[in-house]
Amino acid sequence: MAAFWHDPNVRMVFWALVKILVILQAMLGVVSYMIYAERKIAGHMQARVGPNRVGPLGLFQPIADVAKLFFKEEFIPDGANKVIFHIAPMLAVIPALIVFSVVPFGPQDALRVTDLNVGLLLFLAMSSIGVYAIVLGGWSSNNKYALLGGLRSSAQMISYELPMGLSCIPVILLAGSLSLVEIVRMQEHWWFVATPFGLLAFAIFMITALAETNRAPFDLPEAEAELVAGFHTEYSSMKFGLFFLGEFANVISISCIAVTLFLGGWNGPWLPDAFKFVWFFLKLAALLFFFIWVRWTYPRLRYDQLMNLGWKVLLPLALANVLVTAIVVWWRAQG
Amino acid sequence: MTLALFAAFAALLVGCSLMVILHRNPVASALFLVLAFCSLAGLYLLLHAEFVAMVQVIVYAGAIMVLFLFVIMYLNLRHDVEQGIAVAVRRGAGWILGILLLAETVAFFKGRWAEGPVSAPDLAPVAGNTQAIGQVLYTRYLFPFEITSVLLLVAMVGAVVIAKGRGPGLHPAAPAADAAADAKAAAPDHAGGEA
Amino acid sequence: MMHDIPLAWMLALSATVFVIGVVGVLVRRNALVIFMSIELMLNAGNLAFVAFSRALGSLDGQVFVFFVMTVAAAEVAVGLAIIVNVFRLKETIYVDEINLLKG
Amino acid sequence: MAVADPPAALVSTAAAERAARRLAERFPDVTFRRQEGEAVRDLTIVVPASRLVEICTFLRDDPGTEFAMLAWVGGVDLLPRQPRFEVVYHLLSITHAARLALKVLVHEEDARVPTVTGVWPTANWHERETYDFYGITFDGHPDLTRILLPEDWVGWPLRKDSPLGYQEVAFTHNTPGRRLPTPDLTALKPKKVRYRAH
Amino acid sequence: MTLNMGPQHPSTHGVLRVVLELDGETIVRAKPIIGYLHTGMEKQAEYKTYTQSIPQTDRMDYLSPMSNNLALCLAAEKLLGIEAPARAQAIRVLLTELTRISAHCVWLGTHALDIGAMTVFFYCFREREKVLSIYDQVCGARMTASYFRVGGLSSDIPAGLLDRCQTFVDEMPAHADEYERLLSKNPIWLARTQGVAPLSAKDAVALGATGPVLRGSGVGWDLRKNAPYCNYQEYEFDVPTGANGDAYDRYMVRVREIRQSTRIAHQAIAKIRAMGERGEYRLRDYKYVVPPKEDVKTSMEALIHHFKIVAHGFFPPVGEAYHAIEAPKGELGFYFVSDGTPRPWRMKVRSPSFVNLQTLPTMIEGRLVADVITAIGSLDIVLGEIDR
Repeated sequence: MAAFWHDPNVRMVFWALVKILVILQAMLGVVSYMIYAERKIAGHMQARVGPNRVGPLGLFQPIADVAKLFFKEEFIPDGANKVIFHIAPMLAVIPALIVFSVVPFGPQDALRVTDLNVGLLLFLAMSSIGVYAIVLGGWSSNNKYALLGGLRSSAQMISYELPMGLSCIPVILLAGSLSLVEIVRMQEHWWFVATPFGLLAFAIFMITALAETNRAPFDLPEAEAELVAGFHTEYSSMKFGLFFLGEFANVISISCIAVTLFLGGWNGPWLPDAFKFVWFFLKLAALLFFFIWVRWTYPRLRYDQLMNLGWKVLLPLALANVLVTAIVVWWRAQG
Repeated sequence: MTLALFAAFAALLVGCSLMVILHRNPVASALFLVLAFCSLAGLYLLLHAEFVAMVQVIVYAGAIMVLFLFVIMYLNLRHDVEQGIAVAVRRGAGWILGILLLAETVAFFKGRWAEGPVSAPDLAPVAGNTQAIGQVLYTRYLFPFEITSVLLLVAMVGAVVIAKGRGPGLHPAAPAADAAADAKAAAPDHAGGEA
Repeated sequence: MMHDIPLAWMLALSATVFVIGVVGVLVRRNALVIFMSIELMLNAGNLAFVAFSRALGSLDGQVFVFFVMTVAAAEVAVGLAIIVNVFRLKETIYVDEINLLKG
Repeated sequence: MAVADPPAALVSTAAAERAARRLAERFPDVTFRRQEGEAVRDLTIVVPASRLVEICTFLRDDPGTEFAMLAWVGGVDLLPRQPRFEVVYHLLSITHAARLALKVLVHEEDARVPTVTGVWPTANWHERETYDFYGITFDGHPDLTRILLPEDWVGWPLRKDSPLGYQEVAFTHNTPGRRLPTPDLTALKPKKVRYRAH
Repeated sequence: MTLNMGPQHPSTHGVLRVVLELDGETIVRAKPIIGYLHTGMEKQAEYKTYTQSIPQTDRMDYLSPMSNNLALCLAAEKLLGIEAPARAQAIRVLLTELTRISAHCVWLGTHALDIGAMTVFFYCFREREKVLSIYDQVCGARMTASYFRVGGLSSDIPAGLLDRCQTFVDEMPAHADEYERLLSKNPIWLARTQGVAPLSAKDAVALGATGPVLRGSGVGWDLRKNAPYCNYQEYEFDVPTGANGDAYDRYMVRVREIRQSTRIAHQAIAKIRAMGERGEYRLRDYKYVVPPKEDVKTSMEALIHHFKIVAHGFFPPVGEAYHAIEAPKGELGFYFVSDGTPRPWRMKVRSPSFVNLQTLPTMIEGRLVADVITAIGSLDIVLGEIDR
C-alpha cells in the first residue's frame, strides 16, 4: 500500500482528482449563486424585489430551485429518440465544466487543475462541442419547435465560433503562447484590453460570448416568444435543470476565459500573491453582471439579423483586427 | 498507463467506426463519428501532438460534424430503408471485399511485424509543439499552405453557388452560410501557426 | 512515466479504421453515411501521418494532417451542398436511386 | 410621425344623405327603399341582392361617396316576418366622413347573397361570421367555412328558432357522429409517460 | 413544413391559432384560426335586458372594460334618444382615457416581452396596477368594472378619486419617457420593428383596420375627433399617425396616444372639478334610469320606477341603432335592433380586434417566423373580443 502511494503517477492522479473536485464544487457553487444573483439583479432592475422567501434575503433559493427540479415529473415525449434525449442535457454541462480545468484562478499551482500548453485551443474545442447539446436536444424531442431551435443554434454557433476564435488571436499574438497561465503572466503590467486592438478583440469576444451561450439578445434557439422554449420545449425535471445549469456554467466559463485573455486574470494591485485570486473573482463578477445587465435590457434579434451581424460585421472586423495586430507585433519585433 | 489509454482509445475508435457504418439512423452514425473523432484526438494526445488533437476536435467535431447534423436534420431523415435483393447483394459483396482487404493487410504484415521505433527523439518538449508546427508550416510548407487557403476559398464560393443553385424558390441562405462557416472553420489553423 | 506506443500498433489501428471506411462506402446506400465513411478513411490516414511523425521525430507528418483536414473541410462544404441540392431535386439521398446523368 | 390635420368634417347624416342621393342618381332603375321606423337612428337603405356588388363597387369608387371602408357586416333574423333575414352592411367613408348602412333582405328558402369580398377584402371574415351564425350563404366567397364555431357544429345558433341554454356541452364522447380531430386518434395508444419515483 | 402556432403558444396572446406554411423559416402562407374563446355573447344578449349585458362586455376586451361598457351604453342611449348629463360624460371620458393608458401599457409590455425585452413588461404593469386600483376605488372591481349605465354611471365617483387620478396622470408622462428610453432608440428594437409587418394605408382601409393599426399606416381617423361622443369635441388633443405602417409606427402611435390620453384626462379632471366633486351622475329620466338610492328610500314614485326598471328593464322604441367609439384597439361598436321589448332583438358587436386580425396574413406572408410574433404583438389583439 505504501509503495503504491509513493508511486508518483498515483500521487499525481490523486492530487489532480482532488483539485478537480474542489474547483468543480466551487464553480458549481458559483453557478447556482449566479442564478440567484441573476434573479435578484433582474428583480431590482424591474422594480421588484426578486427571490426573498427562502432563507435570509432568499439566499437559499438555489437549493430550493434544485430541490423543486428534482421532484418534478420527468416526461419523455412519444416518438422521441430516448438515448439521445437523455444524453443531450449532460452534453450541455460537461464541456462547460471541462473548460474550468485550464482556467488559472490565481498564480499558485493549487488554484488551477492544469496548465495546458494548448489551453486556449481546449476552450475553443469545448465551446464548439457545446452546440451538440442543443442540436441533439432539439432533434431528439420530436417536436417542430424544438427542431427549429436546434437548427437555429447549429447555424448560430458555427457562425459565431469564427469571430470568437479570431478575436482570441490578437491575444495569442501579443502573448506568444496558447497557455492561459502564460497569457496571464504576460499581462502583469499591461492588460490586453488596454490596447486598441485588444479592446476591439474584447468587444467582439463578449458579443460572440453572448451568442455562444445563447443569452439575450442572441437567445434565438430558445426564443420563448416564437419557438415556445426552443430546444428544451420537451424537457422537464432535472434534465431541464441540466440545460439551465449548462447555460450558466457556460456563461461563467466563458467569462473566466475573457478575464484571463483580456482583463489580466488574477493580476491587480495591492493584494499579496496569496490573495490575487480575489482580483480574478472580482473581474469575473463584473463580467457576469454585464451578462445579466444585457439580458434584461435588450430585446431579441431576429435570426437573419443575427447571421448578418456575425458574417458581415463581426467576422470582417475580427479579421482586420488580426491583421493590424500582426503588423504591429511584427513591427515591434523589428525594433 | 499509456498502454491502457491506448487500448481504450483504440477500442473506442474501432467500435465507433463500426457503428458509423452499421447504424441505420444517420444521426446516430454522425454521433458515433463524433465520438470516433474524439478518441482520435485522444490518440493524438498520446502521440504528443496536442495541437493536432485540439484542431481535430475544433474542426472535425466542432464544425464538420455539426454541418453533417445540420444537413441530416434539415433534410429530416429517418431510419434508412435497406431492403431488396440488389441491396442485399451489394452488402454481401461489400463485406466480403472488406474482409478480403483486411486479410490482405494481415497477410502483408505477417512476417514483417516489427514494433518500430519505440521512443522517438523529443520534439520541442517545452512549449508544446504548436510553435514548432508553426515554424515548419510557414517556412518549408508556405507554398502548399497558401494553396490550401485558395482551396478553401474555392470551396466556400463553390458551396455558396451550389446551395443558391437552381432550387426552385427554396431559400438558399441557411445551408450556404453553414457551408461557408465550415470552410472557414479551418481558419484557426492560420492563427495557431502564427504563434 | 509516459511510454510511447510502438509505431506498428498505430499503423495496424489506422489500417483497421481505413478498412471500416472502405466497407462503409461499399455497403451503405445513404450518401451522407458514405460521406462519413470517407471521412473515416481520411482520418485513418491522418492517424498514420501523426504516428509516423512521432516515430521519425519530424513534424512534417503533422503538417500534412492540416492539409488533409483542410481538404476534408472543403470537400464536406461542397459535398453537403451538392447533397442538399440533389435532395431537393430528387427527394432521395440513396446513391442507387440518384442517376443524375440519366436525368 | 405626423399629427393628423383637424378632420375636414365630422361624421354627419348630411353626408350620408348626399351619398344616398348620388346612389339614386346613378341607379335610376333601382328602387331604394329607406328603412323607416320609430327609432331608426342611422340612414339605412334597402338594396336588392342582385345589384349588391354593383352598388357597393360604385359606392366605394365614386369620388362623391368613396366608402373605402366596410365597417362590418351582420345578419338579423326577424323570424315571423318574411323575408326572414336581413344582412346589414355598415359602410364608412373616411374622405367624406359619412356612415351609411345597406340592407339586403334574404328569404329563408333561398338564403343567398352575393359576396362583397371582391369590393372590400375585410368582408371575408364578417361574411363567414354571418354564415356561421345564420346559415346565409355568400355566393362567390373564397372560403365560406365556420369561423367562430367548430367546423362540425350543426345548426345556426343566432337564428331565433335555435334555443339558448340547457344544452349539454358537446364533447366527442356524448355527441354521436361528431368527427374526431384526426381520424386515427382512436388507434393511438395512450401517451407513454414514464413516471419515476425519486 | 406546416407549423401550427397556437392555440397554446406564449405569444399568440390567448387562444389564437395561426397555421403557418413554412419554407425554412420563411412564411409561405398564414391562416389565423379563431373561435376557441367563443362564448356566444350576441346570443346571450338577446335573453338579457340592455343593462344585464353590461357585465358581459367586461369580458370582451378584458383589458379595457370601461370602453366596452361605454360603447354599449352609448349605443343603447342612441337607440333611446337620450343623453347622459355632462358631468357623467366627463367622468366617462376620464375613466375611458385611463383605460386606454392601461390597455396600451399591457400591450406595450407584452409586445416588448414577445420581442425579448422583458424589463419593459414589469414597468408597464406597474402603471397598469395603478389604473386597476383606481377602478377598484370607483366600482369595487379591478378588471370587470361594469361601472357605466345607460344614461350615466352606476354611482357617483368616491371622494378623493380625482386627486388620485391627478397624481397618476401627472406621473404618467415620465413613465412613458421611461419606456421610450428603453425602446425607441434601441438598435435591436428598431431592427426588429422597423420595416417589419408593414401595412399600407390602402390595405389598412380595404381590410377595415381601425384604431392604432389604421393610424400607424398614416390614416388620421379617430372617432373621438371625427365622430365625437361624450363631448370629445371640447377636449384638446392630437391624433398621432405613422408614415410607413410598420410595427415601429404602430408602437410610436400607441406610445404617443398614452401621452395624449394623459392630456385628455387632465382636462377631464379639471372639467369634473369645475362641475363639483359630487353632482349629477345619471339622468333623472326614470323611464330609463334607476333613481338614486336615497330617492328610492324616501319616495314612493321612485320606488315604483326602481322596481319597474329592475324587474323589467326599460322599453326602447322599435328601431335600430349603431354606435361606435374609439376603444384602445380601434372602432368598437354595438348595433341594436329593438322590437320594443326590454330585451334587444339583436345585438351585434363590431369588435376592433376581430377586424384588425384579418390584416395578419397581409403583414407576414413572405417574411420570417419571428416576424409573426412582432406582427401579432403590434396588432394588439385580445381574443376575448375577437371570439366574443
